[in-house]
Amino acid sequence: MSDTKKFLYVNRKAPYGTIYALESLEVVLIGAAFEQDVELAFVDDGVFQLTKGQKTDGIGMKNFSPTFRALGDYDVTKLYVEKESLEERGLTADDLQEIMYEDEDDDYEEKPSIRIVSRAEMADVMASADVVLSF
Amino acid sequence: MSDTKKFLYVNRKAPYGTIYALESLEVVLIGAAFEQDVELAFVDDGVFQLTKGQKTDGIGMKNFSPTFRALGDYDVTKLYVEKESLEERGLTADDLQEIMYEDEDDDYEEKPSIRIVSRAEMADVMASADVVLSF
Amino acid sequence: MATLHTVNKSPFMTQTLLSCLNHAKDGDSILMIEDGVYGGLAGTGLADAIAAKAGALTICVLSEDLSARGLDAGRLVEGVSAVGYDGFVDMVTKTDRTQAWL
Amino acid sequence: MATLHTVNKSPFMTQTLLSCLNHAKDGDSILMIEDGVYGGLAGTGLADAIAAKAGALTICVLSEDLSARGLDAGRLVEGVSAVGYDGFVDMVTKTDRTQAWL
Amino acid sequence: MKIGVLISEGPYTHEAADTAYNFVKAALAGGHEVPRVFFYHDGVNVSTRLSVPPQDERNIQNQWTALAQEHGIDLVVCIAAAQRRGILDDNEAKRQGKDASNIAEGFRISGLGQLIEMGIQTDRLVTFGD
Amino acid sequence: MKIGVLISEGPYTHEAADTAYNFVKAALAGGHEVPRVFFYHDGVNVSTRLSVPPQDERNIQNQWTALAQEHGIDLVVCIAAAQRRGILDDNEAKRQGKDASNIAEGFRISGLGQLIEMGIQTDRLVTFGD
Repeated sequence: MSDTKKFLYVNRKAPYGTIYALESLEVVLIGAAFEQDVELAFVDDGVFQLTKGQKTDGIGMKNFSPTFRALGDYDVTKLYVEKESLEERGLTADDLQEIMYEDEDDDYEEKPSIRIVSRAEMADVMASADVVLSF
Repeated sequence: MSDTKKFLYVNRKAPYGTIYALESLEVVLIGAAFEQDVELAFVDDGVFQLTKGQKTDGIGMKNFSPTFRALGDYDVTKLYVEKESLEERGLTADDLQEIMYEDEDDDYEEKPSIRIVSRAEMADVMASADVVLSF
Repeated sequence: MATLHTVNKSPFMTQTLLSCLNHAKDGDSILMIEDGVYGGLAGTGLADAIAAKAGALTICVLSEDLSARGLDAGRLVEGVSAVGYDGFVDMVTKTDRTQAWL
Repeated sequence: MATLHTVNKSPFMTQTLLSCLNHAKDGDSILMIEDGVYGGLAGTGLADAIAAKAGALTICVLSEDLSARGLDAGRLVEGVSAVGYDGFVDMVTKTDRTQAWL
Repeated sequence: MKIGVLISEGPYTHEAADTAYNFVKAALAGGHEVPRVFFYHDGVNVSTRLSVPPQDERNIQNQWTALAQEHGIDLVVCIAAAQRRGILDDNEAKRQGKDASNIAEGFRISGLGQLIEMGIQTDRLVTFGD
Repeated sequence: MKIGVLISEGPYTHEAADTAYNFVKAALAGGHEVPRVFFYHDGVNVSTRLSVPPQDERNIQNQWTALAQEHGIDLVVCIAAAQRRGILDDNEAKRQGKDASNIAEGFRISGLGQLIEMGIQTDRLVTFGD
């Protein structure tokens, strides 16, 4: 086994109704310091975590969605979002926030971190992980 | 408003996976002392609470299903079980424990507490309650 | 003698909204709260079923929960409206009982 | 490189088992635990979908959870088998990773 | 109108305690009475005084303690549910031989009868849970 | 084989902590190592020493404390999740200005890095939650 493992964070739950989305993000931020390969998967209601325009004042909770935009600074640049999960919920890629990172291997060009993938491709992402953390 | 209200306990969750079924029963037992009308509804996975032959030694939890058979002693004698919920789960009335009560208005004749009702009848049971407690 | 039904689960993850719709009676109200607000979204596989019930039932979503999730009333199925916590209180007091579908 | 998928939710209440089945790859294993064991029941609307997958996937239920709920292996869909906690451990060690469908 | 409230899930983990809080504030603002809030299941965990949420997050226990003091709301924590989950007041801690208590100001521990009584004495009962 | 375990739900409310306990016992009996169990989300509530379950029920905290002592398992409670939910050790209680702690023997509070480290250092990671 190599020294580097691929950690996959699987997010299947909506934000705010339960704390899993927020506490998943807290693990991702800490985990980023460990120099492992990190990928995030957004499946089922997990895709709702990435919607733009979240305004939480009315429910008195902290809006943590801006944190997703900071992930690039932590070298977390692969956010796989399942196309079928979006479609079933009446969402398109335009409903999601723009999350960019600077590709240090490509002259720091800005590139999108969100990668919309099919269900079959998502299954491949899952099957290629060494450690799967589910939220 | 009369002094007596009809309390309906709606049970929609399976036993053991979560504590709601057990803690619902604890409320029913305490509530029985208040001389209110009490009815229990078993809908969706709630019907699994009443299966016979539960053996919990292997999971290390207490089998609380015998408590249902004691409800008659507390004058809790109306356990409505939804037919459609049973059918969707491949269950029949034969899969449920026998729960009897002595009808003090009918020379203490033993009668079944479980009443299998249709979904439409269950909707009527729900609509006739004064207080609905959901578990 | 009408009931207010509250639904706080996403209909894409659980059967809760469906079970509620199967037991609600004409004249009842449904308020979608918390993750339940996704049940009011147009353009989903459930939208037709909701729209079909929106005449016999009063169906609302809690606007504060909708906003928190980056959605607004323009995304709702026709016949479903958004109300605030004050509207929630009104729905509780103007019906005869509240049943939570947990 | 196979995965063990654990499912701990009733398929009659949530979409979890369905989502798991939609992502599991041929050669993977599924173990139903806790309230998930109801997913192995024969005679339900889901039984055909489970039976159809029981060739490409190894599908098991945790027998201790099954017994707790008053059910036994005779109630399971053909091709689905019951294993104990020791079998659970074997499934974890004989696959390459475990993914919990919570 | 008198509205009773039942909270069945723990703080932060589920939105239930937040929704209930916002609902109770709106009910009071609308001129209704909320004589009692009953905490059951993991809802009892709302009452711990030991929680230390991040500084930029709401403190759910403090919110309830303050609202109850301002409006005279009876915050009742189910004793059976609380014991399972490790929520104790000084009396219970002593009685059970435990060396600490953790219940916050404004909450009191009592029996499930208080839930039934709330159902009898209020005009509506609204449940927030999972 | 080295197996790491993650528990994400609280005791009694969900079966997760029970299933994890039975799984760990079986893994140890099968000759495997379980070097660490990490408690996250409501799982941190397993570690309170103040719980008083009914006498005819299992005591989940005691079960873990005993199993950990017998087999040298490192029971780690996430500090961030614990603070939100009111789980403190003596040091944290002092640091946060709280007048009591409630963590049980055999559990230690530490950071999320311990979860990542467990993922790196074990051969398998098994999660029990909701």
